Amino acid sequence: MNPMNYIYLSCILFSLGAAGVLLRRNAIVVFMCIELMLNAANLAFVTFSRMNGTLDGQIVAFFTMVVAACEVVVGLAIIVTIYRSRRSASVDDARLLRL
Amino acid sequence: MSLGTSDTLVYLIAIPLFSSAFLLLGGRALDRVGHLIGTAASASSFVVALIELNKMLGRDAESRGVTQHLFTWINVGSFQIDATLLLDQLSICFVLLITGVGTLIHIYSISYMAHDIDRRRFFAFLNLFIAAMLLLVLGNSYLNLYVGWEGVGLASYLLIGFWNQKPTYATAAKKAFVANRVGDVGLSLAVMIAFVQFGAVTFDGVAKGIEAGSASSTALNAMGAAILLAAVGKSAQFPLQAWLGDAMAGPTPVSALIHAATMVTAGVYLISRSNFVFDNAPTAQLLVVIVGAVTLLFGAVIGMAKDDIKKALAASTMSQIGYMILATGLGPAGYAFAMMHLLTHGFFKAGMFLGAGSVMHGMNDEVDMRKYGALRKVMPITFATFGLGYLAIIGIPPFAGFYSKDKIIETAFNAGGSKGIILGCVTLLGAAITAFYMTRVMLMTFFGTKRWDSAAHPHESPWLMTVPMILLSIGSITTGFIFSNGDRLKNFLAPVVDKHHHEHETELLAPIVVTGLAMFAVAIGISIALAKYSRKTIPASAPTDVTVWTKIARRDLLQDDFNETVFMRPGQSLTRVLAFLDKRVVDGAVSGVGAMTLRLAGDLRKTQTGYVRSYALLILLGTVAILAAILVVTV
Amino acid sequence: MNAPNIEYGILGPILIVLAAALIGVLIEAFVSRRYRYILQTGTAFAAVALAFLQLVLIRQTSSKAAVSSMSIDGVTIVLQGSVLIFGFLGLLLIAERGFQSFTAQAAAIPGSNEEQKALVSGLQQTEVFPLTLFAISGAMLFPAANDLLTLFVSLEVLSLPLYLMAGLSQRRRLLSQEAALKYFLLGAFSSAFFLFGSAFIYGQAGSTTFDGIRKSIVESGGSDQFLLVGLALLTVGLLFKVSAAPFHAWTPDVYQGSPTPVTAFMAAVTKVAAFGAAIRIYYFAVGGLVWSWRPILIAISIVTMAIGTVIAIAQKDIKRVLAYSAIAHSGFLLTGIIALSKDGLNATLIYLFTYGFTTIGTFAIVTLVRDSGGEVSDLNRWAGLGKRSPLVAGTFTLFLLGLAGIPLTSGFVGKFAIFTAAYKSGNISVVVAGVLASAIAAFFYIRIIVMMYFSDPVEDGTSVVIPSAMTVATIAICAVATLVMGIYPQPVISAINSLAFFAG
Amino acid sequence: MNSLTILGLLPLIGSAALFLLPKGSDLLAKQVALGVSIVVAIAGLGMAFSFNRSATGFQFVEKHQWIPAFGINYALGVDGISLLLILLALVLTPVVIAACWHEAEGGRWSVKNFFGLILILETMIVGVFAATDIFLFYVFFEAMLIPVYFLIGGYGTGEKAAAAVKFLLYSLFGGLLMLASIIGLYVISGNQLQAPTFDVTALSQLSIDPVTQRMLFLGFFIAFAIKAPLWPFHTWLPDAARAATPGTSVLLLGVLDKVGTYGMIRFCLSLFPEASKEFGPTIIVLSLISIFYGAFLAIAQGTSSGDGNIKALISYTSISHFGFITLGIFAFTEQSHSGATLYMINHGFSTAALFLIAGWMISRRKSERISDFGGLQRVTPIMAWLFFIAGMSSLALPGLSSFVSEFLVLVGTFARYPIPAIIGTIGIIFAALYILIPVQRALHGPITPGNENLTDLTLREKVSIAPVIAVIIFFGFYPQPLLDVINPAASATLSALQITGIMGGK
Repeated sequence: MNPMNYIYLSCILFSLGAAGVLLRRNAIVVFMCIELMLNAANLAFVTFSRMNGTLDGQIVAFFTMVVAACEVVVGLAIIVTIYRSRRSASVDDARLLRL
Repeated sequence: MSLGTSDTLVYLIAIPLFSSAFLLLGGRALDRVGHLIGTAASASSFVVALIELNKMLGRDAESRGVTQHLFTWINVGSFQIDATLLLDQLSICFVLLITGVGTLIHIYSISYMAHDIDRRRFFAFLNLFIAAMLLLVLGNSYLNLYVGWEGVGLASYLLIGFWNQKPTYATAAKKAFVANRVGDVGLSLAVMIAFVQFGAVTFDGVAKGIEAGSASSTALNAMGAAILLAAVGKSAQFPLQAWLGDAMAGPTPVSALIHAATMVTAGVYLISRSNFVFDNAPTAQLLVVIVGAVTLLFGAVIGMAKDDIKKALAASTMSQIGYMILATGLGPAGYAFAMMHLLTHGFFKAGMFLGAGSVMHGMNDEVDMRKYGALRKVMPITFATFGLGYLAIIGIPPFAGFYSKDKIIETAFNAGGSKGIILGCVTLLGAAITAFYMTRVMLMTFFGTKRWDSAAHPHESPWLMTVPMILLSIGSITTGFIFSNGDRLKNFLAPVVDKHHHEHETELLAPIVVTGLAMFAVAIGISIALAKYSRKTIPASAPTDVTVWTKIARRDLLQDDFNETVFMRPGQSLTRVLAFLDKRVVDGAVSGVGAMTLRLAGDLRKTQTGYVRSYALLILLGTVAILAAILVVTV
Repeated sequence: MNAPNIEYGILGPILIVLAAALIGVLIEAFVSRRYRYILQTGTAFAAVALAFLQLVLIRQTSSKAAVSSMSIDGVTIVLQGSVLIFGFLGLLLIAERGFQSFTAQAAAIPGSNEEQKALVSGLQQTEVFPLTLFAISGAMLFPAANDLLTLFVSLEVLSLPLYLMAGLSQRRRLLSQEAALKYFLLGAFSSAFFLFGSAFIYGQAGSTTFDGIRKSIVESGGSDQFLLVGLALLTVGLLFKVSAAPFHAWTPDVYQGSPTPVTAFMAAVTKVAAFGAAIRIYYFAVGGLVWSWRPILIAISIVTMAIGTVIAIAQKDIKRVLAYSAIAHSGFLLTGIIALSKDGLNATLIYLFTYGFTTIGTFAIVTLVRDSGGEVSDLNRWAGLGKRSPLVAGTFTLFLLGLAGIPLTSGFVGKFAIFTAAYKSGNISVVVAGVLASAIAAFFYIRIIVMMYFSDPVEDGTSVVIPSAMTVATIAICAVATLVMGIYPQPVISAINSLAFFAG
Repeated sequence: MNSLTILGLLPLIGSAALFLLPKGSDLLAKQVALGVSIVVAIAGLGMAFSFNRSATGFQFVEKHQWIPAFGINYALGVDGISLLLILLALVLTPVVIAACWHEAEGGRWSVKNFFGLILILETMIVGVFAATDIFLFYVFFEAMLIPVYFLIGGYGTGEKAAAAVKFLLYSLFGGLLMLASIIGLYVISGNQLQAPTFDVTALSQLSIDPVTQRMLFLGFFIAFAIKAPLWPFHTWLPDAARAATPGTSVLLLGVLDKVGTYGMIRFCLSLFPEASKEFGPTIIVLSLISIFYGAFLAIAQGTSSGDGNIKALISYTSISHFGFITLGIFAFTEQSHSGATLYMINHGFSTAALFLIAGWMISRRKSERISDFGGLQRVTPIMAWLFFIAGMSSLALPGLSSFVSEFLVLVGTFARYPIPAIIGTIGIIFAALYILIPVQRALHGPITPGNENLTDLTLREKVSIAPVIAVIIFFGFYPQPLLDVINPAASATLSALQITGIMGGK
């Protein structure tokens, strides 16, 4: 199978993630979409690693997972706090800061 | 003509100048002696002038001119102007007239202005005028002359507006200044042309340059026209004549000195002084003649319709200067006669103005001749001196005006061809009208019935006023004969204004015929006036059932209406439009850019919706744009 | 197989800060509340000072480190030095206790009893210090990264603490939390682009190190689509961090919502770090692709200047004005990258160095103008400040003039240097745009000055609080720096000029 | 340290001393300011006497490295033109301080700050005219704006804040355009010389291609045209003049705005000779428009029935005068150049006199509207006559200083461009109008109610205006000392332009 297909897949995943970010209101879902985008990148890295015959890409993928985990920690903390004060996880409700 | 040097010329100017400054800076402390200091200064200047005349007459006819270098005034590259004075035959005539008549008028003013709280200032201004006028005639270059030229304009402005608490007087002063400024433009341009064409602006330098042929005839005609413009402004010639009548707002001695005897004749001086230009600029010369001829009639016509004695005299001045200008336009033959008429006119017109002042003095400053009448009995000296001036101005032999005017008429006829005939007729017509309106003035003022206001108690003026009048009237009797006898003045002036000894043109009419015609014209004028004003009683207010022509003449031949319609109204509109445009368009553009930026800012601000998803969309769009761009760049 | 060699000496500055951050976490966890503050601040200041000291010692270094994943060279030294200095100044503001900027308990619900209790007891959580130290270490690592992976990790190390710090404001908690949420979501979103772009670059270059990328561009001529797509996406991530348009939208909201000391810290430190990283990428890694990215950066630079300056005019909140000003400054700074020359490199570093002081000083003063409800950031209420507190207003004026780039302030030196570099490289269009933008920018800076001096004070309880020595010191240092580097910038310029080289 | 530096530092030290004075010591502050400015003026005049009038090039030169990394030097030096402009500033500063003794008292800030700002401004002015390094010039050019901004906004009247902002923004905008051009020059100098430089003499040796030259020229020119101000960049001036105190206006119009015309001579002409020649005719047209435009708008203020503002009127006359100056500069003849330079000096003095006296009139009458005056010649004769003399100088009456310069400009222009010169000459008619109309309305006529009890000038006021009037009269009769200083510099500028052909005269 042509490794390029994985790249196409990763592009599709990335686009799906991006679309999700734009379309979903729930902060958690938005955040999950971002995770999806990161994983699309991971897929690309791994694929390119395979294509290039170097291991760097795979290492990056591991690091990304770790970083994504950190992001989850921080992100959930923020989302939970804001949910506790507002009783809403909709990103559209948070628009006191504007103009 | 070789020029000597003299180191005393500067005193002519310096004495009145410092006196003026002293009087102005001295303040109220000098109020009690100011008039004496001023008169003394003028008299001292006159004495210096007499000494200079004496010295000059002692020199050979060809080297009578003297110069005095004072200091370098302006020196930039090839533009070098020295403050140098030049006294030659032409200027000495003026110097004597200015200081002589000037001193008499100073004396007259001591009494005339005795009750004015600002008499000291009045004398300071008179002295300033004397100094400026002397600088005008003594400067050796056009630019030095220009300083004096504007200086007399300033003095004239200050003196016309001497009683400027009265708004119309202040306006009159302003009008005079502005009209003069129009003329000044001409003089400025003349200087520029001279500098560019000849690299020099001294009279001598320009004359030599012309002789060397370094200027095209176009340039010379342009320079001549520019000089004429200057003369027209200063000498109240058509079309810049409108200010002179209003200038009568000034105290009467001012009218006598500045607006009759001296300043207004500066144009004649300028043209005569620039004879080398006009002799080589036929077109400009023709313009001079036309201006002179038109003004001559213009002034005369206005003179016929005026009931204000000073304005009638002013109109007459305008007309008489028209004669002089016309004469200067006739080339070398005319300069001397123009000068002669200028000098005689200086005497008789100054005398008449002082006479008018004397009448006003006795009549509570009433100027309307319709309120006069039969004054000859109560003011005999004034009547006598005014009468002598009258005889002189209408050209009755052997009074001064006869000699000078007759010569001009004669020269006009001799100008050649149809031009000669037209000019001759114009001058004759002018003489007739002059006779008419001056007779009218005489009749309305001194003869007929009393039409005085009940408050008026006319009386003869004190001796300080009558003596100058008497002296001037002596001048109006004698000067004509003295100057013309044996062509004395003409020969005296010849080295300056007629260097090349042009041959006279053939005479169209014999001199005696011209004289006869002139006498006839005068006689007609007098008789019409007698017929019209001596028998009937004169109404105390001007009749209103007059022809439209009379109405026009009364309105100064619509000169003010013309200026108002053609210059002032459009000017005012333009000013308003510009003020509006400045606010709305020029500044509006600036604030418009500001307002536009503000509006743009307001609009762009709305992109900051506060929705995090719209920000994300912005990021995505930006990404797409960058991707597209980078791929486009690649392809 | 040998273990890879780690150059602890030249990595020292980063390691010190990182270690201190970890210690800070431990302190927060184990030390009694009463001593936390003093220990935390002590650790933080000591760490930053020590790191700076170490940095001075290794200033001549120019080599790759940690298996080529980092590059400790002159450029890094300058940038890390800047980060440390601005970090230190930021810490001074954060440590200010004369007035409360930070919530006592971030986890507490706004207005809850818990929060009230924490507030009353005066016992404040001090997790902000280790967070700051983490951010500083990330900011030091970011411009030193010589590898896409390191770059990504350091980006996150820098960003994650900032997301949290943005939400720590004591007053107006909702705003602060919203700022944190927005910053976080958008930051994560853009880092996804960044990572995805990295993947494509790696895919083409076959290596994640900058040296490898550089080499591959030289060899391939750089016309490969993957590389370009990767570069485009990477650019998005970077431009987000420097808040260039159209990726700027988070900036005003986050700047406004965050506690002002954090805003000050982030405005200076993030800008230095992000531009530092950008310099290394555009100058070193993908310098060979200049034909592809320069036109794009020119366009973005011009748009950024325009957006920043124009929208700032319509702002009514001082912190938002300053946020847009920061955006405009990013536009100016991009011209230094566009120049792609030694001059451009020098100019960018000088600009960053001078800008940091001025911007920290500006925000420091914003923290001082308060009423009973906390900071007053409504511009209209700054009216008449010149009358009430001439010294504060005067200093603020100095900072604003510095931001506007008026001669004899450091801002002018930076602006001059950077425009000169851009002009020299032939990119006159950005210079002209920059000049015009500066003119527009002058308008809103001057408007604030007018407000302070020429409007009459409104009596609404707005006043300037007397700060502790820490804030005073910050403001003083920034003011002196703004002025001195404006009048006599030569030492700084020559130091930067002589240091600013990449390790080959 | 060299004399120019000392000259520039003295007022700065003075202002520092003022700021250190305790609150409330207003009188002391005034005395210190006056004392300092007089000392500086004397020092400056003393320096002028050791100026070598026959030499060309800069004198009192000093040069220190400032920012060697950018090739920037602290380089000062004066030629005839800059020397006279500095002297103008040095003489006018004590005059303004003495004349505007009470001016600051209604201001937003303390009196000492007002005089402190004026002294700072004096330092900036010395710097801007003495700088021979373009970067240094630019620094002063921009830094100068700040004290003026505070002087207008802090001590002015009416819409002062708006006027101050407009002034500052407009000037900054021009300055930034100039900055772009300066950067361009610097880069080109780096390409053509061994090292990039800002030295004005070295930069004038560059050969710049025509297109670039045009762009760079415009950058400089617009900045200077705004400063001067030339139509259509003038609209900030009337607002500023209306809002500023008379003393500030004197310094603003009398001295600061000369930086614009000075810059045209020093930078536009010598750095971009080709572009200057190319744009010359266009600028001459703009100058002519300025002459008439300024005159007409001044007349509009004068004739306006209600709200004619005397300060605005004077500022519009200045626009007209600046038209003459730029006309002279871009006519490229020796006469026009010397005339334009002399005009800068003379305009400084005559406008100073007009503004100061108008200021006294306003402070007494508590109104700026021309229609509120009237009959002042009766009530306050000395003030009225001094205003008249200043007005006469403004309309370039021969015998007063402005005449010489105006005439030189016109005669010089005529040598190269006869038609514009003729048009310009017609401008003198309108000059008469815009002076005589306010003279008539304010000084003549019956005493307007409310004016009966105005007091005439005090001794302090008389003494402070005396030097200005003396200068106006003296240099009207004897301008040659000034011309001797100007001529070498003017012809040096022209020879740098390599203008051939008419130099006036054949």
